[in-house]
This record gives sequence, structure tokens and C-alpha cells, in this order.
Amino acid sequence: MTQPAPAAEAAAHKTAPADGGSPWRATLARADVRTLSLLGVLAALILIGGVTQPDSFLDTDNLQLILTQASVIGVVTVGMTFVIISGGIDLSVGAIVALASVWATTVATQEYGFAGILFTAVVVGMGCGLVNGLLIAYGGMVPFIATLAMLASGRGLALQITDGKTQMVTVDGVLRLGERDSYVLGIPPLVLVFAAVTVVGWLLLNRTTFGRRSVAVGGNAEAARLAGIDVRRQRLYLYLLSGLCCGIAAFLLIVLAGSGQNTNGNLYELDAIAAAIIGGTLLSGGRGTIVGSVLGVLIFTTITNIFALNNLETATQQIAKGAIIVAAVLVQRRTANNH
Amino acid sequence: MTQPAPAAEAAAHKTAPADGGSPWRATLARADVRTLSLLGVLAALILIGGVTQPDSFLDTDNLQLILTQASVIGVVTVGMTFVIISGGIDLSVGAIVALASVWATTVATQEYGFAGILFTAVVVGMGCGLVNGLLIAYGGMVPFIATLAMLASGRGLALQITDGKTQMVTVDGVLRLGERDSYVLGIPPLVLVFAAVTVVGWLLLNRTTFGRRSVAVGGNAEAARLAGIDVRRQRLYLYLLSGLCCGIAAFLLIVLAGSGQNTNGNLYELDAIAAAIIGGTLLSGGRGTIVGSVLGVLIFTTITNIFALNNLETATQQIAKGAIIVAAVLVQRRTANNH
Amino acid sequence: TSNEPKDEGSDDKEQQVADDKPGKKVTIGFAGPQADHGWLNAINDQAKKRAEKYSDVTLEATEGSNDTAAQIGQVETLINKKVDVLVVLPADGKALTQVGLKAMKAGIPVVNLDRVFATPQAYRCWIGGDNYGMGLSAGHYIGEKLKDKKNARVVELAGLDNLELTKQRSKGFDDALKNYSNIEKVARQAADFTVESGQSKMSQLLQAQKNFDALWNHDDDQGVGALRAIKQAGRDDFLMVGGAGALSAFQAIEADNSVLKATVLYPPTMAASAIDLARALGQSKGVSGMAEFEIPSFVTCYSAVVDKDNVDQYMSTGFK
Amino acid sequence: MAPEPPLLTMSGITKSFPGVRALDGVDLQVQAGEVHCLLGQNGAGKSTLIKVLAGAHQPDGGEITWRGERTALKSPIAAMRLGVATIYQELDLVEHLSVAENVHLGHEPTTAGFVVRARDAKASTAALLKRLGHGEIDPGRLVGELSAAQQQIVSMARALSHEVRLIVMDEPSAALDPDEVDNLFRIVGDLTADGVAVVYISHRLEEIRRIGDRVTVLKDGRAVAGGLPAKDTPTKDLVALMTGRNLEYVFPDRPTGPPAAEPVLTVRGLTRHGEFEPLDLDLRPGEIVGLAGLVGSGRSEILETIYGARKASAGQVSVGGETLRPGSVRAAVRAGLGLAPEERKAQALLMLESVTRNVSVSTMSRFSRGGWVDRGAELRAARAATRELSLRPDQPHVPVRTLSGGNQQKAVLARWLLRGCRVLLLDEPTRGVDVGARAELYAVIRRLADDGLAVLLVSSEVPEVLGLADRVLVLREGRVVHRAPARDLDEHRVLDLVLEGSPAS
Ligand SMILES: Nc1ncnc2c1ncn2[C@@H]1O[C@H](COP(=O)(O)OP(=O)(O)OP(=O)(O)O)[C@@H](O)[C@H]1O
Ligand SMILES: Nc1ncnc2c1ncn2[C@@H]1O[C@H](COP(=O)(O)OP(=O)(O)OP(=O)(O)O)[C@@H](O)[C@H]1O
Ligand SMILES: [Mg+2]
Ligand SMILES: [Mg+2]
Repeated sequence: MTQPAPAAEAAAHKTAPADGGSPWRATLARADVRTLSLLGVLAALILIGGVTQPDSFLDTDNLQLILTQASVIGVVTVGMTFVIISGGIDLSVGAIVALASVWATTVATQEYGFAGILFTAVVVGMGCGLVNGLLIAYGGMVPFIATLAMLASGRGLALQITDGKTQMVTVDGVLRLGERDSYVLGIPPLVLVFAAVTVVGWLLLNRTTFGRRSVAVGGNAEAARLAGIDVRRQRLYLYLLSGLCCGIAAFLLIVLAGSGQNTNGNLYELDAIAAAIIGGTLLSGGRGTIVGSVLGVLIFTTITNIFALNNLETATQQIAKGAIIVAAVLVQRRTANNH
Repeated sequence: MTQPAPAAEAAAHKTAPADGGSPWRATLARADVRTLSLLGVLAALILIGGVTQPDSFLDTDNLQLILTQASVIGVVTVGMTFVIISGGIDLSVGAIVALASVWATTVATQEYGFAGILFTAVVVGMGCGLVNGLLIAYGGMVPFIATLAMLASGRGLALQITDGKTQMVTVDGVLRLGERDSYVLGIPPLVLVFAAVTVVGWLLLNRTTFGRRSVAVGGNAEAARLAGIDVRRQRLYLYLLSGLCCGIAAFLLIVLAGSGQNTNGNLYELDAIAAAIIGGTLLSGGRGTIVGSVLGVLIFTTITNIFALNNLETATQQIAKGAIIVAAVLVQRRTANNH
Repeated sequence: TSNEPKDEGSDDKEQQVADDKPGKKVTIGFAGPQADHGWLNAINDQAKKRAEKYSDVTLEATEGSNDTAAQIGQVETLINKKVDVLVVLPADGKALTQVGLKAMKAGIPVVNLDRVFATPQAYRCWIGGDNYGMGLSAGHYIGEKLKDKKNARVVELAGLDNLELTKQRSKGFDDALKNYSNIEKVARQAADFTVESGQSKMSQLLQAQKNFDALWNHDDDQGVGALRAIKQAGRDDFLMVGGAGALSAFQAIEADNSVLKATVLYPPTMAASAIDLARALGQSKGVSGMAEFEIPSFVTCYSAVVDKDNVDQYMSTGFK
Repeated sequence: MAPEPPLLTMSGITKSFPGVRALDGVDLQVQAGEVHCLLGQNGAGKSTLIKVLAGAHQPDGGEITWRGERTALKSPIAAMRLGVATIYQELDLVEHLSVAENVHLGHEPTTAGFVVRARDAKASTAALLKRLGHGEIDPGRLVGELSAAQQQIVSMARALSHEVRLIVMDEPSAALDPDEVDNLFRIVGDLTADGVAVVYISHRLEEIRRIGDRVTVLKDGRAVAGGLPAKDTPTKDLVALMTGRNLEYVFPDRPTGPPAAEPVLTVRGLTRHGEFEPLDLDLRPGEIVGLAGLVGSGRSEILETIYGARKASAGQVSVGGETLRPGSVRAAVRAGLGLAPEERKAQALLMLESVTRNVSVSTMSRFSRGGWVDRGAELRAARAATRELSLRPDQPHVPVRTLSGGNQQKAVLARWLLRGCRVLLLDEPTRGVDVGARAELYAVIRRLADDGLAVLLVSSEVPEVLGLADRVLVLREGRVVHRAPARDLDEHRVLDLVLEGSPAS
């Protein structure tokens, strides 16, 4: 998909070097404009939340809640960001979360306790990622179609395994992780995992050859090939990474919900892609940031939270959500262009 | 999103001029390989259907049924094909179908009878398309995000209008259109509308300046702009067209279901995009065919029909659907490459 | 347009009553929504198990779709297959009316399960639950428990809001609460029948409402998530009433160690009854336990409230 | 000749793409320390040959010997390991990565095998850029922000970041200024002095004369001559080998006397802040005006602003007396302007589409009634236009991407020819176009002018501007520093003006 108004994009680019001075500052400034505008949107939301619900919104409990709610989809979004940066897309994330969460909570798996659940979730996630990666990198399938097929099959398999039933977790260690006693310095473990995944994702993207190569494959696959990068293998790794993130997210969801269910992760694909794009990742590949994606997730989660605290009706919530997305993006564009 | 293996794509292209002779034949040959491989997949499915359910599958009733089922999503897919060819995407089609179908079946609308329902469905569809188009073409929003916002708001508004209730159609003329007495030479009116939309879409794409411009904008927006095409206006028209198709589809759905419902059109966006891509439309824009998209729709509908006739369980259906998509695409690629 | 039962058998002087003994072979077509949820899954299970019990019944089950157009297609498939009787649980009752009519016109009697068609012409027999009544039961139960409390506050965790049944449940609940002037409903949020959404919406409700006295949750599946959220928030200062009748809910009520004190039934066993009715229709027999020759045209299942006192009695009907 | 075995021998290399035999048994022999030039028309197979050498294409047949030993170059990495580095014709950089990241892409300096030592990468990139005489390029900047010339330098730095024994340069000078080219040749000199071999591809014969040692000429995927002395082989012979014809590499005659007609294009005080200063210009029918200047002097910006593709900060453009709405391409096109932009692929061509559709895209409405395209009329008209420019192959339905560079350029010209425009804006019309096609293009451009078209020409090749244009405007940093009839200028004078910028009047 092409992005409209490349001119504006280019304009946003042009400015950076122009304000002269240290190029390091220029780079910073460039990143900043985008990130700042996202932070601005988030700040505006927090203001709205604080004004409409002064008691319940700016409460520690509520901040913990927002962050916890953001954790599961946040981890998925980190993986998705890599995939989109590399010029691909992964529609199967929700289905993979569902499959991993039910596979990891079968009676047989639960016998192996904490480790069994964690291990299964991660391995199932990576297994699905591997299939996606093989189909796309070596089978030459279009990512949209390959991962759509995985979506269908993954959900089917999850239903097959559960037979539609909710699988309760009986392993104490796992359950406890989702409860208040496990908070570390007031931070829920789920949030810690999310933070860790974010940091690792950031390092991976910005400080390692893996990250460079992902950007290169997305920005110009032919150039990457000519530079000696094994483009296919890189693509395979990227879907594997997305699968891994889904596996971790599935584990978090198991902890959060104390159960595994085949309806888990419903429409995560849309949420994760939307968060990444709002965060500044180009759907056509070649550019994106982890920080932006995470801010995108937080923006969406905060919106939902404010709606619920204000007891809005479902219909109003949906209508307002669309309007807020439009407003946020238009404001963001305006800020970015004015710099 | 970039497509992998551009080399193979290129290969498929190159062949055409080489076999020399009439260029018309060359064009035909190129189109044929792709279309033939889709027809092959469809034939294989029909074979499977005929073998597994010899009595019920190849029955006139069943063929009428498959085509009727394909009509609603088929009309949506024709509009979607144009949007994708132009390098965009429309995630809001399902929501627009829902909104148009409930708006057109309110008590107030039904007072105006057949014309009132048809008119409202089409106008609401085009209105939503207009908003999408304005946001994307003139607001500079990324199509994915703009239409995602429309998805949320559209569904919210549909829920608002119905308050969750299904609205029965009381207009006789509309109801009768879905019944057997209205069949023309054994062809249900819905199928006739689908056929008409397909033909008009084909002509529009292949025989008019509108089609040329759509392809040009999708193939290289900057080149189109410098060649004197008003790219923004073209984009606006394209989303308007997609909205129009959604409005028509909403009307068909009203006829089919004898009612309007806010849950209508669920996940049509994925189905329509998938059908278009399976049919050979490039997700990155610049190439696509109406015939391919329609074949894509028929393939998906036939798969569902065969599953239903064979009494497969939901889980099995979903798993098999994923596998069939993969198989179909891989077979198709192989055929295309061998030519 | 014939709403009459089939001619065969109606000549008999004495109407036979369907029993467990094998009779005329009957093919029953069964179409339901996508069984991705505990209660819907239980519906499928109940139907299948009951059909297996009869050697004379063949079940043609086209399973699940939540999309109106797709489900219409599935029912039409069954009509084309010329099954003897149809059992249809529509994703949306009104939207499938047309196809119900079509089946009846084609001479296939339709047993409409739960979500009701817009016109009785579209079914021979309807059996289902009472969503409004479910809300009423929940409201009255909570009302009675809180009737002595001043300024009592109640919270509702509704199900999928774009389904009509959710609105009916809420309406019943609100109407029942009107009888209790001391009770105010302070918040309502809708989840979507999944554990994940139940957990998420409930934690936000708990955050929004720092104190309330009772909670009604429409669905025990999403209740698993809601209970989890309540545990995570460390709250136990209110009473919770569930809906539908899942086994896990019964167990929790029996154990009496959580806020969940009762659940309002919406029995999936109605699917088994539907199969019985369909078989009887196919064999042109009546049902036992009734004086009438004919099968009734409308059967509404009662939404009983299950609490600690009667949970033993219902334990066996709980679905997983 | 040196007694030691040649550094590289390629023999009988064949390579087919579906439907095209790109290489048909090519032989190439390169000695250490020499500059070996590859010559050939567009589509002769030069790039394909060097891609085989770079491991980017696998040959269908033939043998490659490296320092006397047979090898197979299975992948770009394998070639890099041997010491073969390549600067590709199509810039192969990743826009959203920085200069340093691009230079080290695929062989980043790392700790523990995967953590990039960014500081080291930057330092070594800075050193390479300095060696290339471009210390001013900041290794931390994104490549997408650099000009085409700077990107070319980055490509070169990337090639030199490997241990090289053989460096391949595929038309490196196409986007470079004269002094940049001098700089390039200095680097080539340094490299060969160190015993590194250079394979050099260019369509500019004078460059080959200057630095080449030996020449191999390709024609239709075959080496028609190998190891010719670069300095002494007569131009006539080289051109004949390449084209199979005897072609005079000359510019068409100018009409005698200046055209008398009223100006068709009038530009008054046209400005874009930061890009170019107020510009006045009159262009008469039948006249070719050239804009000379360095890369980055703002010539493309001027053309695009006149055309409405960029919005002017001030000033106005009128065509035939009518003032154009600023920032509107459509207004410009309607008034009779046509632009053949600098980046053919990115800005002008619909690569997946047929020649006909590329030619007719600006004229569709003429062949349509109520939006309905009369495809017969369209085809006939487009064909007439492409035939007039002798575009080859004469197959209107082939996708334009299969055409060679020169023919793609002709397709763009045909678009405006068909439209019947009054003013043609040409931005680097012969970039990457071979000698034969170039001579044809010159003739075409002059003929169009003779038929009453006004032409505004931008070219980085000074001889081209001087040879083709009637009048020349010399630009320096966005400012016109000199205006004169072309016959009053010579290359030396223009270069002085361009570099030093002596006062305008
Ligand atoms: N990837 C490819 N797929 C198909 N055909 C190709 C491909 N690359 C090159 N060709 C064809 O091979 C032939 C040789 O092309 P090549 O790029 O080697 O020419 P060249 O000598 O470099 O021309 P130029 O001077 O224009 O750069 C041409 O006909 C071209 O169209
Ligand atoms: N996309 C871009 N981003 C940032 N700067 C740019 C971009 N394109 C051009 N520039 C800058 O704008 C100025 C003019 O560039 P440009 O190369 O178009 O000039 P030109 O005179 O047309 O040269 P050429 O001979 O290449 O056509 C240069 O300083 C260049 O670095
Ligand atoms: Mg080349
Ligand atoms: Mg330029």
C-alpha cells in the first residue's frame, strides 16, 4: 500500500538537516517530533481522563491497570512492528495467541507446571511463526495471504483443542503472578515483562545487525540482497520473532485471565497493526520505531480506559474511538509538518 | 507491504512479449495464465464437491445458492479491487455494509418503500466512502488508519441506530426479490445484480479513463501526478466507488436476510481483501483484475459450501480452509511460473 | 404456507407419543451459530448427544457461523439436502426469518431454537430461553438480597451489546430493579462473552466503582474473567450473580468462597429438547407428558436462579 | 602484458531471463591494476554481466576464473569474500538507514557477532568519506536525505569498505558533476596504483579515453571486441562495434538566426526559498534553452516549479500570455507544458503498464468520450508518436519496464509529443542513455524545436548543453550567473562560471 502525500513526508525530512548544528541533534529532533506529537496526544488523553474522572483516573491502581491491559497487546505489537518494518504483515497474531494459550493450558501441559505452560506457549508461538516464515520466505507467498491462512487454521486448531471450552489454570505459580502480591515495587509482573520486551525490542532494532537488516529488507529488499544479506532467512527470522512475541503474549494472557480460551486474542491483528502505524511505522516497510508503537498501544488502551471509567455506552465508545483516531492523526500530522 | 519474490512476478511478465506475434494475443496470454490457474483451482474444488457430495453439490439449487452467497461479498470485492489497485485499502467495508443496511431499514425509511430502502443504502454507503476519501485524499491520512477509524465509528453508529435490535423489512417488493418467484430464467435477482456490478466494474477498469487513472495512481502516484492526473480527486472517487459498492451490497443483504442488522458484514474487509489478492491484485497497487477478484470470491464461497455439504465441524473447516488457501496459492504460483 | 403437520399419521385414531423405541428414520438438519463459546458449545453438545441416543435419528449438523448471510447459506444447504426436520439456532432470529419461511414452504418443519424468528409462520415449533425473564430473575434476586440496604449500588457487566438478547436481559434487569427504590444501577459496561473481555471490562468497572453492593454478569463464560479481575483487585465487598449456568459457576457457588453467590439459568439443555421435538415431528408423534396430540408451538424454558441452596440439583446440567 | 595470470577471466558466460537472452557467451579478461571499460548500447548486457560477477545473478553457463582458479560466485557474499566490490547502476541504498549503516550493511563491525559497534562504524565511514574527498557528508545522516550525487559517494564508500581487489563501477558518473568526476578519477587512479583492478562502465566515451586502459564492447549479449586499447581505438570504430552502424556522434545543426516569434513561456521573478533565487526567463517557439550548473544548483527545482509540481514562493509563470495557477500540474499541462523528469522510473513511468498506456496517460481524454476510451484511436496515435521517435521495439503492448533506458526516455517524450505540448521541460534527458540512442534523441529534440516547440533543457553534461541549446543560462547555487547564446560559450568557460561564479552581467 502506498502512503498518500509523500510530499509531506519528504517535507518532514527535509527540515531536519536544515536546522544545521550537530547532526546528532538533528536525528534526535527528527525522532522527537514524531514521538513528541504522540506524547502530546497521550498527554491530551490523560488530561481528559483526569478532568472527567479526577478520582479514579489518576490513581495508582488505574495506572497499573492501564499498563497491565496494554501488556498483552503491547508485546504482540513489538513483534508486529518488526514484521511491518521489514515490509511484511502478520494477520495471524491473534490466532497464534489463541492457539498458544489453549495449548499451554491443556490438562496434559499443566502437569508440567509453570515451566510447562511457559515453554509450551513460547514453542507453539514460534512454531506458528516458523510456518508463516517458511511459507512467505521460501514458499514465496504474499504475507497477507499466508498469515490469513494461518489465522484460519490457528483458530480452527485452538477450537479443536478446547472443543469450545474454557480451560482453567490450576498451576498456582502462574495464577499468583497475576495477583497483587506478586507486584514488584508496585509494578505488576506483566508490566515488567512488557517493559523488558520493549527494551529488548528497542535494542534489537537499533543496536544489532538483526535490526539493521530488518530495516534494510523492508526499505529495499534488492539492495539488502546485493549487500549480501540473506533476505529469505531474515524474513523467516522476523516471522519467528513475531511468533515468539505472540507466545509470550499468550503466557501473559494466561496469567491475566487465569485460563486459556480459543476466543483469546480476538482482532489483535488489527489492534497491533493500528498501534504500529499510529506510532509512525510505515505500512510499506523500511521505517518504524518501537517507542512509537508502544505509545500507540498506550494511546489505544488509555482511550478504552477513559471510556469505561466514564461509563460510556458501547455505541458511543465505538463512534468516539473512530473520531479520536482521526483527530489524533490529524493533530499529529499538523505538529510534524510545522516543525 | 512489499510482495516477496518480485523476480518470479517479473518472470511472469516478461514472457508475454517474447512469444512475439500479436501483442493482443500476448496480453491475452498473460491474463490467461493467472486466470486459468484460478479457474483450475475452482475446477478442482468443484471436482471435490462433486465427488464427495454427488447428489447435492452439482444440483441447480446448490449452484444458485453458491452464487447468491457470493453476491453480497462479491459486490464489495469489486469496489475493494479498485481501491487496492490504486494503492489503498478499505477496512471499513463491513462496517459500511452494516450501517447502510440498518439505516435503510429503519421504520422511517421503510415508509418510502422499495425506492427509499435502495436509495438510503446507496447514499449512506457513498457518504461513508466520501468521508474515507476526504480523510485520505485531502486529509493526508494513511488509508489503513482512516478506514479503521471509519470501521469503529460506522459499527458504533449502526449499533446506535438499531440499539442492538434487528430491523425487519416490511416492504413486500424488497422481500419478494429474495424469493424464488423473482428468479429470472432460474437466476436469482441478487446474482443478476452481482453479474451487472462485475461487468460494469470490468468495463470501468479496462475501458475507461477512470480505470486507467486508478491503475496509474496505484502504479506510481508521483508519475501520475506529473503526468497531469489529479491524484487526490481520483483517490476520493475510488473510496466513493467502494462506498457505493458497499451500499449496493447492503441492499442485497437486506433482500437476502429480509432485515437490517448491526452485525451485518462482519469481517467482510478481510474476506474482500483476501479474494482480491488471491485473484492476483497486488496489495502494493498498480495491478489487478476484476475477473480474478470475482474468481477469488467464488473460490472462497465454494470452499464454504463444500464444507457445509460435507458436514465438517467448525474446527475442521477452519483448519482446512487455511490449508486450502496455502495449497491453492502454491499451485497457482507453480502454474504461473511454468508458463 | 402450510403450517399443518404432515398428513401421514394424522389419520390415526390415536396419536402416538414419541418414546425411546426406534421408529421411522428421521434426518434432522441442525444449524447453529459458531460454537466458540461455552454456552453455544454446550448447545451443540446437547443436540449431538441427544441425537446419538436415538438409532432412528441422523443429525446433519452444519456448524457455525455468526454471519447472517453465511448462516442463511447453511440453512439453505440443509433445505437443498432435503432433510426431514430442521433445528435452527439463528445467529440472529429476525434475520433468518426468510429462510425459515422458505423451509416451511418447502414442507420441512422447523424447530426454532432460542433466538426467535420474526413470525410464527417461519417455524412449526419454538423452544428457547427467556432473556427478558433472565434479567428479571437476576434483578429480583439482587433486589431481595439488598432490599434492606440504603442507597444500594448495583453494577451490570453485560454481554455482546450488538445482540438483541443482551438488550433484553438488561431491560429485564432494569425493570426488576424498578421495584426497589433503594437500589441504583451505577454502571453498565458490555463485554463480548469471552474470558479475556470479561477480565478486561471487569477490572475497569472495579476501578471506576470503588464501592458497590451487587454485580450482575450476563454470562458465566465471561464471568471466569470477571471473577479473575475481582480476585486480582482484591475486592470482596459485593455479591455477584452470574448468567447461563456454567459448571465452573455452579462449583464456585457450591464452594461459597468467592463473591459469586448465584447464577441465573439459561439452560443449554433446550437443544436436547429441540431434538426430541424434531424427532417427534419427523415421526408425526406427540410428546409424552402432555394431553395434547399435537406438539406445542411455543415452549419457553424457565430461567431459574441457582444459589447455594439448590445448586446440587442443577450440578449435572452445568456446561464446561 | 603482465606475465602473471589475469585477475579475472570470464568465458562463455550465458544468462537468460524468461524471454530474453541477456548474455550469450561473453568473454571478459581483467588484469590487476588496470581500468577495464565495458561499452555497449542500452540493453547490451553490461549490468547483467557485472551482476554475474558480483554474485547477484547466477549464470546459466560459462566459467569464471579468479587468479587462475575456477570459482563459482554463488552469492553476493561469495564475491565480496574474493574481494569483488560493486557500485550498482541502480542505487542500492536503504533510505531509512544512516550513511554509516548503509556503508556497513551486511558486514557491520560487531561485538559478540550481533551487537553493532555504531561508533566504530561511524568512524570508519567518516574515514572512507574523507578518502573520497567528501568529509562533509555526516555518517549519521539518513541516506534518504542526501542528494543523488551524495548517494553515489555513499555507494562508493560502501564498495571501498571491503577489502577489494576488483571494483566494478556501473555508470558511476551519471549523477556526478565535472569536478566530482575528476575526484572519482583521482580515486580510481589511487586504487589502480595499489594494484586494484577497476571495471568501469559508462556511456561517455571521453571518460573512457581519460582513464581506461582496455575496452571490451558488448552488443546484444555478446562480446564483439575484447581488450581494445582504450586510448587509441578510434571513436568511429567503437561506435560501429557497439551499434553495428556508422554513426556520427554530433549535434544537429542549429537553425540560422534567432526565432522571431513572441515568447510562449514567460517566467517572472519565480522563487522558491532555499532552493533558487528570483528567475526571469523567456522562451520562444523553436528555441532550445539550456540550464547549466552543478548537481544541486537547483535546476530540477526550477523545472518542477515552472511545471507546478512544486509551489513557488513568489513570482509567476505564463504560457502564451496566460498566467498559470501556482502549484498546479494540471494547469501547466492544460496550458501546454510537458515535463520529462530527472528520475524516469520514480517520476515518469508506470513500470507495469504497456508502452501505449504510458504514452497516452496525459492525453486519455482526447481518445475518450464520456470517459469511454477508444482504444483503437489511442493505439494508432500512440504508435504514431513512438514511431516518430523510432522507439524500439515497435511493440506498443510490451510493458515499459522491459525497454532499455533510452527507449524509456523516448516513451516519456512520446507522451508529450502526443499531447502536442508547446513547451517541453527536459531534465537530464540523456542520463544513462547510450551513444546511439543519444544521437537519435538529440535529433528528435531539435526536430521538435524546429516544428515550433520551445524546449527548456537541463543537463549536467556541459557539451550537451552547448551542443544542443541555442541559449544557455548558467546557474550557481540557485542563482543565474550568466546568460549567453550557446555559440559564445565553450566548455571551459561554463565550468569556470559554474565553479567560481563570476558576476552575471
Ligand atoms: N531481472 C531481469 N529480468 C528480466 N530481464 C532482464 C533483467 N535484467 C536485465 N534484463 C534484460 O537483459 C538485457 C540486458 O540488460 P542490462 O541491464 O544488462 O543492459 P545494460 O547493458 O546494462 O544496459 P544500460 O546501458 O541501459 O544499463 C535487457 O534486455 C534487459 O531488459
Ligand atoms: N529528497 C531530498 N531530501 C533532502 N534534500 C534534497 C532532496 N532532493 C534534493 N535535495 C537537496 O536540494 C538541493 C537541490 O537538489 P537537486 O539534486 O535536485 O539539484 P539539481 O540542480 O537539479 O541537480 P541535478 O543535476 O542532480 O539535477 C540539493 O542541495 C540537494 O541536496
Ligand atoms: Mg546497465
Ligand atoms: Mg536535479
